Amino acid sequence: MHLVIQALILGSLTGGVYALMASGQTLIFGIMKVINLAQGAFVIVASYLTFSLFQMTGLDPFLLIVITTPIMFILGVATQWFLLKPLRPDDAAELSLLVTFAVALGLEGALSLFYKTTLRSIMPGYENHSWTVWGYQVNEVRFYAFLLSIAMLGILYLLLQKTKFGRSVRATVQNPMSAQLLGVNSKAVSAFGFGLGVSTTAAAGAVFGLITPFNPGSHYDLISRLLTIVVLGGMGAIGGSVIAALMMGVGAALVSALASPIWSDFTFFIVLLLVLLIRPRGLFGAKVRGAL
Amino acid sequence: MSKAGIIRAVTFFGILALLPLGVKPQWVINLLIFTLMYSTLASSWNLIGGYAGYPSLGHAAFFGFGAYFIGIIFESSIGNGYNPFLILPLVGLCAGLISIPIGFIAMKTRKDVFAIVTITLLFMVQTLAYNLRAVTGGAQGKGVAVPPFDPANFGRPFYYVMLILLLVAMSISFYFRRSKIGLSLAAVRADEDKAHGVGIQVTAVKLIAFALSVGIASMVGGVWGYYEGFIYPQFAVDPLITIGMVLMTFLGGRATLWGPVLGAFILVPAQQYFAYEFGATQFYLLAYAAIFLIIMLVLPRGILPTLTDRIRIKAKIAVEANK
Amino acid sequence: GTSAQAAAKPLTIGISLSLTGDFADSGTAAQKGYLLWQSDVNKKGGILGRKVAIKIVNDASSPDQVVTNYTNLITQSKVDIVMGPFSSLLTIPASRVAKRYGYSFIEPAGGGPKVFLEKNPNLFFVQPAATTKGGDVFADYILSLPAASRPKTAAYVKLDDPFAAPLADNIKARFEAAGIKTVYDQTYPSETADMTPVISGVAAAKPDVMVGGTQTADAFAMTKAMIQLKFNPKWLFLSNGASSPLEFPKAIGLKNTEGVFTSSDWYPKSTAPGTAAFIKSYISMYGGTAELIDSTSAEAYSAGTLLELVAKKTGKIDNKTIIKTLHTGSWPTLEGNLSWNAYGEPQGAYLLTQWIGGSLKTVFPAKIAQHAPVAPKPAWVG
Amino acid sequence: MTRINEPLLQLKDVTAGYGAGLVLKGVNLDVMPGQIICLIGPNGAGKSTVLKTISGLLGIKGGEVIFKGHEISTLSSKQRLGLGIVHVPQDRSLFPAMTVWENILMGAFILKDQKLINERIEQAAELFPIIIARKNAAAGSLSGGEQKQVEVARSLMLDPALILLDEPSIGLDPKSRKLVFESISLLSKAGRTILLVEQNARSGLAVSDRGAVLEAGRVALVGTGAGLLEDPEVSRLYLGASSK
Amino acid sequence: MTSLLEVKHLTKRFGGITAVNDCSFEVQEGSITALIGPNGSGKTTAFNIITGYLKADSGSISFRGKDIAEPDPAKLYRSGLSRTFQQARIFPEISVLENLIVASGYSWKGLLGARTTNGDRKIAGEMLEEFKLSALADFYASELSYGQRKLLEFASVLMSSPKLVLLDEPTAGVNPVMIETMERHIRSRHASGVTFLIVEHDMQLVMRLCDPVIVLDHGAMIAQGTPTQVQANAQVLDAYLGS
Ligand SMILES: Nc1ncnc2c1ncn2[C@@H]1O[C@H](COP(=O)(O)OP(=O)(O)OP(=O)(O)O)[C@@H](O)[C@H]1O
Ligand SMILES: Nc1ncnc2c1ncn2[C@@H]1O[C@H](COP(=O)(O)OP(=O)(O)OP(=O)(O)O)[C@@H](O)[C@H]1O
Ligand SMILES: [Mg+2]
Ligand SMILES: [Mg+2]
Repeated sequence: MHLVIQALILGSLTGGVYALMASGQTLIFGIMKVINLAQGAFVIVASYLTFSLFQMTGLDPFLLIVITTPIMFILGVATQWFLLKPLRPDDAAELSLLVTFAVALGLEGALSLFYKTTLRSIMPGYENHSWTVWGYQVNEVRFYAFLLSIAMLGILYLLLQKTKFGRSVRATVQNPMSAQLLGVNSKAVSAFGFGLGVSTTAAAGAVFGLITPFNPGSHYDLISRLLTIVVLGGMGAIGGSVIAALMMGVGAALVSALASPIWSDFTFFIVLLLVLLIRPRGLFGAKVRGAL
Repeated sequence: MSKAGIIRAVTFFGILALLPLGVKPQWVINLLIFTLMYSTLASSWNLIGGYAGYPSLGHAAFFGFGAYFIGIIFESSIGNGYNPFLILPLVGLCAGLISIPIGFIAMKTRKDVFAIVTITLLFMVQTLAYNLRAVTGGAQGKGVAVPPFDPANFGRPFYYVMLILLLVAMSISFYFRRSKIGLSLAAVRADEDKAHGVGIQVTAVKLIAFALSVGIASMVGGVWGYYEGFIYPQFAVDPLITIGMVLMTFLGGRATLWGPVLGAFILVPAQQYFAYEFGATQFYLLAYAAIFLIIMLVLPRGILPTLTDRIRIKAKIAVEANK
Repeated sequence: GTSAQAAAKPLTIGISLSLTGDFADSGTAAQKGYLLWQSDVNKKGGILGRKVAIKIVNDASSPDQVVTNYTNLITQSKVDIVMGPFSSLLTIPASRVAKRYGYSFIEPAGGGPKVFLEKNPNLFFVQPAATTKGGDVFADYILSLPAASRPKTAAYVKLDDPFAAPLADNIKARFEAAGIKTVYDQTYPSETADMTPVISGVAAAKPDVMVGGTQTADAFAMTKAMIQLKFNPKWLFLSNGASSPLEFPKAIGLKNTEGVFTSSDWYPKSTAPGTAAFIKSYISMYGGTAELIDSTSAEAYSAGTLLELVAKKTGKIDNKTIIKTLHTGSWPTLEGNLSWNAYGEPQGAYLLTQWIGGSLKTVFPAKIAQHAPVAPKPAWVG
Repeated sequence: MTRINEPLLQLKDVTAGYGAGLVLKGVNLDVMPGQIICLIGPNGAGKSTVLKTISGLLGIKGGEVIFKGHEISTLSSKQRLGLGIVHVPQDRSLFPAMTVWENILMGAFILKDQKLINERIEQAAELFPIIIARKNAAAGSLSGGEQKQVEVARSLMLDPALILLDEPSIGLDPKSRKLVFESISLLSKAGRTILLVEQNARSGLAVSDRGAVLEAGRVALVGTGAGLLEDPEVSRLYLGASSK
Repeated sequence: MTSLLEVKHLTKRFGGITAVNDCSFEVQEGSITALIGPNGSGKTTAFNIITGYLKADSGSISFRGKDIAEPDPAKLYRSGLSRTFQQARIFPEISVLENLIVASGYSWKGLLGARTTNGDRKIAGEMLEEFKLSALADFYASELSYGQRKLLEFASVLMSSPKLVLLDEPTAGVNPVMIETMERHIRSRHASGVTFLIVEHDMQLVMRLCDPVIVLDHGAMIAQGTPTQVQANAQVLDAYLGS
């Protein structure tokens, strides 16, 4: 029982970290209709940024998020503006797959040049601290990450659902022509939206660098998980991706702790398959009337 | 087939068939083997991912299936070295049969979800390859017996088998384009619900395309496993293989006959050459990514469609002029 | 005439390394070792008067590329000699290409059981023993303890790859035979980024000794998980990753390394012949301190050393000579005195090292130990 | 607005097309301020294309688009909207996954004054109560006609000088259709200029001051709305004989 | 006359909205029946249920005397039921000509045959000629104007040999002259035994062409009868036509 509860705690904390990473991915995938294979690479870029800034300034990595967020935002905007915008709207969704994959490779290459491929960790001194609560270990960093991700998701949700900017982002994606006719600068909005999705990796990258050793190639492991979370949650459903991330975290932790880690991803994939077969739009994907 | 088309095909395959007789260096043959391998993979992927618009990311699962099939049967002895090739049709048939129930379930979902479902399939197969140790050797890998071919012409048999597989894949691709199957697939790609509603045998054509597609991929996997000589789960069932075929198809042009081949003939040599020449300086990833982006920006729909579109537009102007 | 000309022609050596991709880290370390050896040997005037020219190409951790690279090196660049790649998984396809063309294949990194099952007489693994024997020395140490102070229970956590898992299994077989109860035994896949669930399982089993069959990143992640879960067994052995003097403290914090056992072939305090000179020239070429040298660099360097030794002994340097010569006698390198069975499996043993006072020290076998083993392991600093 | 005899909008020899071919082959058209002008013509004649070149959805290849005396063909859609040109396209133009209410708000995207927005919403709701009744429904879930009603209501959020209406009556039931044509008259009475494209040509011409026939990318005929309705040749070629 | 299509107690809800509410009607074989009603009265939803694109919450449907438990678009199509969509649904990435050929329906054996046979091209070409689309035959259907798409979809239902054709606002956005062409085609098919069920807001066309007329409001049938009867019905005037 102790083991089960500890696994639940670990799983939800890890799930929180993935939710943080997936939030931007969900935004980009669901709302911008871009399958961003570079999201994992952006997370790693942010990890390195935090790492370097931390080494230079000694400031707390969580504080550095304030600096890294605008940098990641600009990186995202630039990616959208120079590489994704030129794609033809008809097949942009599919071609974005290729472009973002190339971006991921490019980022990996650039990082390998600057940082070599040594595994790095961000170590402010408390990265492995845990609170002992009734005999269970609650890792500090993951706990902060959990709170941070809930806060970020809340902000994202409000931004998209309740503000004029959010409306213009959604409008642009759903019908760019008519958004343009209503005075939305759809190019700027798309770039901004993509930048926003990428800027969430700043926080995710800091947390990732705190809890796991990383190198430029680490993005490969991230991306398939992020995609699965996004799909399981229902593309574009931010709340759904949180639930999916938690499901993944808890499921993997339980199977790893109780059965065997070699079957933990397998179990998760089976869950994903079953969910998709029953609900092809994911857990929280909305059913739309479509062309009927 | 148009006259130009016949000439193109005969020249292409003619040159490739004669090439090993004149070209001796094994490194050239080796490079061509990988190029042909990816041409075939991309052409086969195109059947389902291009014509039907179902972007499978799980082809590497079948590729790996083929590799293990050969690896398991020919672990210790292969006679004169040609037996693994002879058994390939059986490999393809088995993969095709297995794919039918899988495809039936996976293609019930929407197309973007299909991509994720199939990549999930890939990871599941990889996990199985790791964990079914008794059959696959697990993480220890599985060796295939060494073929007794003359080192001076070692690559030649593999080369010709890959070439034949490419011919098969392209013939199917050509047939798809020219038959009602192809037309039905195009309709499925454009609007599947509507296609269903006008009585097209949607499920059947999708399954035919999927089965043929992965059947070929599995045969290529078999040859690969044999050529490589040693099969590890992470290399045989590797998402990068899938991504490779997808990239090449997109690059050359989806749903075209020559696009996937063109994509492979550009990307494979470029990739292998960059890794060989510049790899040590770590510029290779950057160079590879840059080439990619430039092509995507200049020829956003893939090379062939962009070119044919230009031609089509010229034709349209001509039509208008005649009006 | 011709012989003088031939002598002036550089000796070209082709090597494919994983400079990008999954295995890039160790690939880069190997590259350093090879290039250092090249520089050293050329300072001495090369081999038999021929300058050594190493051509290193990247295989991006891909098996297709490794086959291409060795085929190209041999048939296009027509190098005189090839040496082995990193990673170990790429060694088998690479060694098959080398064998096909009659090339010798001295390799510093592929020591899994399947490599030797290839029965390739051209192959020589430049480490003291097959990789899977890396843990034997830890078992030797534990079983050398008086029965009362031995651990009673053991946990085994191992990476599912050709090297790490069998290594831990070897220890387990010995422990079980000696009556140490197995309370936990799990394999984890290589993409496991989060080790905390596994470690929580280990912690719940409360073993006295924990054996980690680890590679690199997973060793770091595992240690971090142990710190986070405040799980501190009396003995902790990590086969690989912890043996990296540079990366391990970087990844988990130097203070946390205290008391972790690992096994090494080469490490800065090693007494193997040539170590001091190697360290000196390493630092003059790459800077840093002795502590920062990865053993993979020493392994690669030793591969080169073997060529020198063969040339010195026979006065010739060609593939046939290398193969024939290395199969007899024993060869002093940074890795100790090496000798091989018919299929390249080395016949020596690893050293047990432990992190004490911030660096790796030999603690077993006793006759060459630099420090007595520290047990039980001190608590994590956090 | 002063009723001088200068057109509000002028198309001079406008040529335009998609890709390389030309769809509009020199369109000339004057739209006088305060008038309703109805553009009719066979399917594929280029009517929608004309509207797109005015609102800036499609760039032109030659000629001039002149609005209030200024050449505007190089301006962006947003700038043209700022000048007071609103375009309600023919294809479904709602944001399907957004609620009806959000769609209406999007109609007022360039407005800042919240009070004004509320006022306009009220006015629009009087004509089309559906925007209140189905406020929180996803716009894409509405029936075809309901969507058209929301689209027209949305176009009322701004107070444009020139409204481009591309077949507003498509999919509307007779009652709503009457409403739409009435509101077009109302808008015109309030001083707006309206360029209307209609296949429902009799209803369209009936409310219009002037009509123009577009045929194969050129303006073939102009006249008063009533005049065109009466013209037997126009009836035969464009209005259909059997419908009356 | 026997009834070709019979709808009984059909109900469909979407969240709080009852789109079709306990609705029953019949379509007699050989008739041109109209289904009219105000916007949002459930006409399209009824079509979607009958043709298997949506599942009803309750109620039953029978076609050609057989109960259809689980309507499936493809099976229904093969048994002679074809339809058009309110928002024309064409295959954008294939040519205009091939759009017609795809819709002509082919057997399993035909599936293996050539993509476009000369016969296909001839029949489809004639059809395109009728609707003034021949010049665009080899263009992608995505390049058509709104009305041209409606025409293409209409033409494509005439390509197979259906028993019952469901048309959802076929004339919306279509030029009046072309509406006459459509009308002519409907009449000639009707003469050769095809039954039509038409949703249409163009009352003049409905009155000219259809008998009987069924009127829906809020998902329920409020009237049924000849055009003149319906036109005089107070409820219909109030709900639909406006006085
Ligand atoms: N997106 C497009 N790409 C290419 N060609 C197009 C496109 N849209 C329209 N066309 C072509 O331009 C011509 C005019 O189209 P337009 O939409 O302006 O016609 P329209 O007069 O509005 O017709 P309708 O009454 O059917 O709406 C048509 O022949 C059509 O084929
Ligand atoms: N998927 C859906 N989700 C929610 N509501 C829906 C959905 N489909 C239809 N409705 C609602 O059901 C009602 C009936 O819609 P339907 O499309 O059948 O109307 P209709 O009679 O065809 O109208 P029109 O004449 O405007 O085309 C409408 O109020 C519509 O908003
Ligand atoms: Mg139009
Ligand atoms: Mg409708």
